[in-house]
Amino acid sequence: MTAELVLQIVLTVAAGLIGVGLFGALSQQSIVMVMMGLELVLNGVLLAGGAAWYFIAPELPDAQMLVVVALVVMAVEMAMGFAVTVAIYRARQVDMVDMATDLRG
Amino acid sequence: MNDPMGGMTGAGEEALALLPELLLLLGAGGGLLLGLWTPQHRQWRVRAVVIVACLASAAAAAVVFSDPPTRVFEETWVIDGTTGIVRIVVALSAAVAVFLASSSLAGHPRETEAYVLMLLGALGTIALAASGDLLLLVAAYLLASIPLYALAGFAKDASGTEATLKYYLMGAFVGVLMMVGVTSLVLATGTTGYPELATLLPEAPAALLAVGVIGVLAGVGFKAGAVPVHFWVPDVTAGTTPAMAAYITTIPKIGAVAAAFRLLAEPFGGVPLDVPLLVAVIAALSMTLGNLAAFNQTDVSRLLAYSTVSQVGYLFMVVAVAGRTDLALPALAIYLAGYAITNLGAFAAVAAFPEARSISDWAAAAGRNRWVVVSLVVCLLGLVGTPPTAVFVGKLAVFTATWDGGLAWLVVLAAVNTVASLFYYLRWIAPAAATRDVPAGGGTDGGASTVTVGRAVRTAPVVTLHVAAIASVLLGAGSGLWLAVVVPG
Amino acid sequence: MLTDLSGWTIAAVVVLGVLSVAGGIAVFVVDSMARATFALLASFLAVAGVLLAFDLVYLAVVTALMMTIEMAIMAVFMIMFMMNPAGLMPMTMVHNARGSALTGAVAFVVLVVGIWTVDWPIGRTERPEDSTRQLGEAIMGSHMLVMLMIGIGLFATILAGTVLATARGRYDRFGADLAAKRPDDPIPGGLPR
Amino acid sequence: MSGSLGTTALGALVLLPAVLGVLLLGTGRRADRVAGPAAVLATVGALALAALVAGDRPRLSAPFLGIIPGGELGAAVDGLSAVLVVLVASVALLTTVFAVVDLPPEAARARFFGYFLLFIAAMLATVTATTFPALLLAWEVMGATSYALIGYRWQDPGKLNDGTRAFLTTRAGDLGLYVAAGAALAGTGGLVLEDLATADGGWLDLAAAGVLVAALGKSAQMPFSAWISGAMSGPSPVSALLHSATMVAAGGYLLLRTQPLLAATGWAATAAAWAGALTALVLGAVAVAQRDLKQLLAASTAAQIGFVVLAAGIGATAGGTGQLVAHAAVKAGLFVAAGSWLTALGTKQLPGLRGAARRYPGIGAAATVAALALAGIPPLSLWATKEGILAEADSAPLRVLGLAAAVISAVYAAKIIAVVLAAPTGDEPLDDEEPGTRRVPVPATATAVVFAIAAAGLGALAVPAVAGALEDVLGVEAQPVDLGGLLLGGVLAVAALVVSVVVVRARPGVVRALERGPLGTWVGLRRLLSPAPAMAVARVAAALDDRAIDGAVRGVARAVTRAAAASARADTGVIDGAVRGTARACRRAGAAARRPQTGLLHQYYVQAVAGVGVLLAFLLIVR
Amino acid sequence: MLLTVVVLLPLAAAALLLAVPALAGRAAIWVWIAASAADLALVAWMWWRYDPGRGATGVVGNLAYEVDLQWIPTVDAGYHIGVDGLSLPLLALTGVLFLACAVWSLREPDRPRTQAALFLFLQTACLGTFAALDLILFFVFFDLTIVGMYFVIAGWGHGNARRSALKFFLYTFLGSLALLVGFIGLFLGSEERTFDMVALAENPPLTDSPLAGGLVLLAIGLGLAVKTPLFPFHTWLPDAHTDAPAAGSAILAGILLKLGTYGFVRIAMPILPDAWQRWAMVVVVVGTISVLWGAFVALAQTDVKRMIAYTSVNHMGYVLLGLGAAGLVGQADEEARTIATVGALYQMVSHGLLTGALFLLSGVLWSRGQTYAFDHWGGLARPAPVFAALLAVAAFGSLGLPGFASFIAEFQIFTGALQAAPVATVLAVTGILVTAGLFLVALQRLLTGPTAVPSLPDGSSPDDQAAAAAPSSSPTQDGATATAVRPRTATGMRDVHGAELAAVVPLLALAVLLGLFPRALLDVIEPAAAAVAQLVAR
Repeated sequence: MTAELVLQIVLTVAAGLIGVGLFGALSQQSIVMVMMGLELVLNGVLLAGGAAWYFIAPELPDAQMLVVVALVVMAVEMAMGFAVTVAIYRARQVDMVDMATDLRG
Repeated sequence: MNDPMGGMTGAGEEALALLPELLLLLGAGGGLLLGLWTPQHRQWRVRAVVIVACLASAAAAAVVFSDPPTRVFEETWVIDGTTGIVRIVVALSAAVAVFLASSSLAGHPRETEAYVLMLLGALGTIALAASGDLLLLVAAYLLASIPLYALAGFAKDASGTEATLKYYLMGAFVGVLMMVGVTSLVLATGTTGYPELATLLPEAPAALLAVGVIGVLAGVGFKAGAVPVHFWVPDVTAGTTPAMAAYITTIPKIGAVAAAFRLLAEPFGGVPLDVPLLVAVIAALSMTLGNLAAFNQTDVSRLLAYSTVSQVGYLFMVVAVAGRTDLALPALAIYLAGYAITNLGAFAAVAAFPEARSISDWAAAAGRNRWVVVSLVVCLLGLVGTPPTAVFVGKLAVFTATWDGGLAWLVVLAAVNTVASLFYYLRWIAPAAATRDVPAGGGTDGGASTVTVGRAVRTAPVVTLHVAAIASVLLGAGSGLWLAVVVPG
Repeated sequence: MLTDLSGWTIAAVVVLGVLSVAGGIAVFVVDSMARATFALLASFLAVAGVLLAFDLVYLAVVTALMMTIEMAIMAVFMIMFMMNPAGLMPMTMVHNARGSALTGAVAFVVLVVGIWTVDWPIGRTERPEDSTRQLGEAIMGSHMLVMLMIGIGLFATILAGTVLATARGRYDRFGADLAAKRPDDPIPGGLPR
Repeated sequence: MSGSLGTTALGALVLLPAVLGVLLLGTGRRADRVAGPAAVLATVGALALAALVAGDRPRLSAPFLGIIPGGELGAAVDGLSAVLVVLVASVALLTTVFAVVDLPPEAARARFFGYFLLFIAAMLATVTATTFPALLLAWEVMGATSYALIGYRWQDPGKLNDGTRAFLTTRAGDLGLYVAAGAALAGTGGLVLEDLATADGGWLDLAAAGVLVAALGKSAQMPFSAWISGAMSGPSPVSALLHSATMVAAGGYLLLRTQPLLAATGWAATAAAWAGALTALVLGAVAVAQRDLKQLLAASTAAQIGFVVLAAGIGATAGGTGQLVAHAAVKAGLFVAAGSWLTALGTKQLPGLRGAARRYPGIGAAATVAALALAGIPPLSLWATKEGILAEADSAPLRVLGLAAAVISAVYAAKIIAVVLAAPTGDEPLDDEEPGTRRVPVPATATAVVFAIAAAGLGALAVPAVAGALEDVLGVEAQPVDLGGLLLGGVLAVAALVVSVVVVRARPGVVRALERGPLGTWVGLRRLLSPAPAMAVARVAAALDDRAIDGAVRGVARAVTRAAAASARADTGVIDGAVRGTARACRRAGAAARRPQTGLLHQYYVQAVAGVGVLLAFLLIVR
Repeated sequence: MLLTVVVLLPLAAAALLLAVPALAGRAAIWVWIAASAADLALVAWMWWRYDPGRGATGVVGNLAYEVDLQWIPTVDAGYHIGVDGLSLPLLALTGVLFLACAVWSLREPDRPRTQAALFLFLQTACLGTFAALDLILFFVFFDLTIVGMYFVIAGWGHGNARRSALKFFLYTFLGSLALLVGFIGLFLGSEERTFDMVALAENPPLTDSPLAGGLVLLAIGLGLAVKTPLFPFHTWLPDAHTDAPAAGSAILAGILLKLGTYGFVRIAMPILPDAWQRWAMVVVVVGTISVLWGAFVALAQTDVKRMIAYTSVNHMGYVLLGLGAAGLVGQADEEARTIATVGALYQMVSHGLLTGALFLLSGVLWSRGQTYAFDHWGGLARPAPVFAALLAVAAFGSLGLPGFASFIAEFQIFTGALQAAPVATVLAVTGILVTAGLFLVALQRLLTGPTAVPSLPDGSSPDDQAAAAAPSSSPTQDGATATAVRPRTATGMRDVHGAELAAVVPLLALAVLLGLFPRALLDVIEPAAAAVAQLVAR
């Protein structure tokens, strides 16, 4: 099997994760579920980053760093997501994005 | 690649090159520590520390301004004219924003934290502008975003938290897109440093490149509030307090535009895609949509929010021609400074009468105060680009640079948009300016019952407004001086 | 150029990949938040497995550990805090499902088309002896500033998260001028007591 | 006499009345009491100065416009202007005297004499101007002051309207002068009047056309004649001044002055000649049909000036000048008489004036003499000058036309004579226009007498020696006196006069009865000889004049108004509408631009994804 | 330095007025008058000391009172001001007209302090525009005039003032941005990359690229045409005028319109000679259409102020005719083109004085009866003879009667332009006939006939005697913004007096003086006009 083929297979998986994550982010009403969709996209990024390191430039650490940064982004955004959810729940007993629509126009 | 130890040995000197940022960080950390032991109603001490840190940072940046451009920390951090401009403008703007926010924050139990967060956001903004590495850009994106989520919802009322929610979800989403973009570029080249990207990207596959460019630009576009990732701007601006809105719509924008400028000039400079045209289209969409949407706004905050969207359009014009004309950098320098001053001034006008949400309320509240109206007029007409304010000079420079960069059509569109923007600014100016004087003797005051909103005039915003108006005119008149300093030669 | 992955490894990668996608889909198919969380965890673990196959041991372990903790927190968060107390009640809370599915599908198709048409720049494969060491040197060397910035970012996250999520601050506990000897907490605790 | 004195005198000649006029106007009603005497003094002074400059022939130049020759205000007195300045100054003096006694005591005299003097100054400047700026300045100020004078009694409805019509008609002609000035600049490189004839190419034709139009307008020649009828709304002194030696004379004068230009084109001279002759004929006929004395005189003025224009067209400068001078005396006298009667009897309708000459014998005699002169009765002045002109007409049709016109002038003169000399019956309709004073002041009579003497005495121009003297003054070649023509003209005039008087006298009773009666065949014969056919033609012509020519003016005015209204509609509707439409479209777009901001986050997501996707596609497609 | 003082003195006075609240009421107006008078005196001093020179001087050489400081070095824009034969007359006109408006405003009771400050600000903007020798500086002041005038109309106007002011601002701002775009084109097209007008005129940009030159000229022309205003960009004008206060209208028509025509002669012609020559016929045609259209539409108006406003379109059309003819180098010799240019420049001054006076006089109507509609007024010569006399003088001046400055202007335009564009000129000449007609008709309607004066609803008219119910007035025509519904009519009307007289009479006197003794002005104008004509012919 050629390396390119494997890369393409792996990236297809990553694309699948991104697609599913996108669907989730767009379709979910619950804030936490939206966050899960976004995590899923980042999951795809993790996979693609690993593949990039392995197949494209293993001599450079950049792709590995990318994976690290992606992990941090996940963690940080998750933390902020919880904080925001708590804040809005405290303020108006809402945990659904559709219920916060005062601001518009 | 570089010897890993090399970075370590030079770290001391290199850290010194980051003195302005260190000062901000020091201000943030010190301010927080100080705040922990400061009684609730004496948190002005923290404010003072924070402002001093900002001013010191600006001063430190100004001192090293004319040094030759360098790249430190393994070329991940660029110190050049663009960075210098952003350092000074952001630090000073942050100081002004802190001062402006003091009117609504004074005595707040979390006052300290707010200032510290503002400082951290400013630091992230500078990092956006200075980063010479995609991963650093992502990190800076996080740092420039997260404090702002908290600041947007700082009041923790219904609208504030909704603003935070939307801001956060939009930011998280675009951050993810940005990660996809970075991944795409890494897949194409294996590297994240701008210099390497600049050499490798031109041979990279176009599809990967396109996804990468779009993803990265989406990230900086979000921070700047550009179409099509601008949706947070009006909602957050309207939902949060005016002072915070001033901060959120001013400071990150500066860094984001500078980052986009650097991206276009360096890594995306030689790619086989027409990225400048893409940016031009984004600019055109932003200014047009921003202006059109502001047309019938009656809420002053939303009006200003859309106006900032359109301003991003003008700013992105110069991004589109980054690296293609010598006039681009001066244009960026003057427009960023002018925009920061003027936008802060306009929001200060809103913050002066926080209860007055609509245009008519504002006019009623401010009607007596001639000078406030005059300063507002200066600021709003400044946003239009009426001479001799700073934004006028900026617009002139931007138009010139854009035309010189071969995008004359965008100049025409921008000119038409400027006229359109005048319409909604006038919708605010006219009622405010038309309010009648109190007769000289002050005898007949028939309007006692009509003016109930915004009776309390906040001092800090009014001062900020006046300072901004004066500075806007002074910077316009003295733009030569400013440009001579920031763009020598 | 042929890959240096063994056939078994490739098979494992494919299986894990399918698993991760299946887990991802399951997140939005199962009818409780708790299950969704675990489906997500499964997806992450599968990806960690793939990373392992790519010789990225450290990253794989970090991913697995971090995500396990994170998903655990998430599950707890949901069950404890949110309006669906048991977290086990059936629920569908979606909007614009068809449009979202379409968007996801289109994104997937576009990406796949790209992936299978792009001429991948494979060739410079001088694999380092130890990927973990490579990463460590990058963190402490060439990408130190990135980590510094992330560090500040985490500091900001802590601060921002606290500001947003907690209602009570030091002035609630120790009084407006921080004069109270003991903190006034609704549920007393902490070391001094 | 030193040259500088002459130059000063020339300047003073124009400035004296002008400055005094402006002073009077500026002072307003406070100056009412001194206005009359001051005006008389000024005109006396002007007459003295005129005499001075007529002898001295000075040139004067004042800086005005720059850069090109002829841009300055130039004035000079040559033969033609020498005659004219003296004429104008004399007539001005006499009409001023008449005006002093004729105006009602409570009138706004300062205003009247202010404009009067300004008008005189303008006329004096017109006849001495040597450059286009000077000419146009004087020319148009004359038009404007005539507007003010005709509309002097603005309180009465319609009077100002008549002034407006006069000003507009003459100004329509004046446009030609602007064009001529441009053509002069283009063709000669300067604005000097004398150089006009040297213009090259099409500019020559354009200049000639412009001058011709301007002159015809000012002189109330066809087709511009209509305004002179309305001009009769002005006070009688105004009519006496405007329609004798000034205003209408100015057009004739201009053509005489620019005769070389007209001749150089080859067509303009002929056109002028025919225009003059036709006017003389048609307006003469119109005059015959008038019942109002001043209207009759007005039409006759246009007709008589027609002879001047004819003279200019055929190059009979001396004859034309003579006609101008003689007509001035005649017509001024008649207008003074008409004005005096109007003041005294309160009417200017011929039935009301029946026997007017007998009521006031002094002025009646003067008027009769003037009328006889108008009729071209030998040896009075107009007989001599008219025949002098016709003698030089080479083309037979022109000559016949001229003769016919001369005969018609005898007819309308006869109409006046027949009426005013008739014995008053006592039941004339008096005071139908204003309350009469029943008194003709002595100065008015004196004025009329002076005019009558001049009108009679200028018949001396038929004497070759006198005519030769005039030709010397004008500096033109002497023309042999055409005795046959003089004789023929005299006889025709006398015949026409006599016949007319008889017919007119007979008309009220017998003629009308015979016309109605069944035994009318011989009457038909009589009719052949009677002025009736002329009257009929005149009536048709009058109707034409009123309906067709003036109607055309009014029609044009109406069309212009309609066009103006239409264009105003287009302006607010289309152009401004486009502006407003843009504004509306912008508002709508503004509303549309806000629609994406739904407040629903998932929709933001979708839109952002869609936007990013479109941009991605854009980036990939547009390379 | 002196010129800088002249330009900034009013601004300083404005700042003083705003800063000292004690200066209320008439004191503010007196400060305004003093500042304007001092400024005018300084301009007079400048004029006195100014040597116009002989032959063709000015525009690129022999500039007096020149100051050249750097402002924005990266784009070589500077504070470059100076005076030559083009600008000096307009500076003087600005001084005179603003002083007249100051005097006029002695009767203004509505927020006099702010108004005075605003007008002084406006004066600085106008003076600055005329003095500027740098495109950006020009634009700065040009735009500020729009801002100032907007507030004048919106703040002190009547009727539909807010809307008219908005329309004015948007329309003219659009024009000014087109202008800016054009300026940028000049900058980028120039060899030395500068915004300096003198340098650009010395070495004209874009001479080798007709298309770019034409497009830049189009942009500049569009901007100036809106301001001037020329057909078909004039529709903001009547609305703005109708709803503006009298002093505002006087400044708007007297000075602000000149900014447009001045821009043509100062910028478009010397800097884009090639393009100007190429498109001169278009300019001539636009000018001629403006002449005729303005005249005919004015004739149909039922509102005094709208009528006067449209005559401005007509008069500015003459200016364009002259300037366009000056560009028809092939068709006419230099003498004729110079004369046309002189006429156009003279027309700017003359129109400023006469139209300023006309608008101030129309303000009398508003102050007495709150309406400009013709059919509400009549027979005013009886109760107000001085008003009638002044109106008549102004009208005759405006219709181009010799003896007034307008004649000098129009005569030279016609004579100069005829050689270059005979057909257009002959057509345009008819404009003076139509103008004459409309002014005479207007005089007739206002001054003669039965006296009719609409009395103020609150009976504040001083001579309100016969307050009989009026017959229902004819419905307001479309487009006419005569607002007041006539409740009653009076037969008395207070004549012009005091401040009104002191404001209007000098304007008319100047118009007459300049009509009779044009040398004083021509000596200054002619060298500069000759210079422009030569520069265009390059």
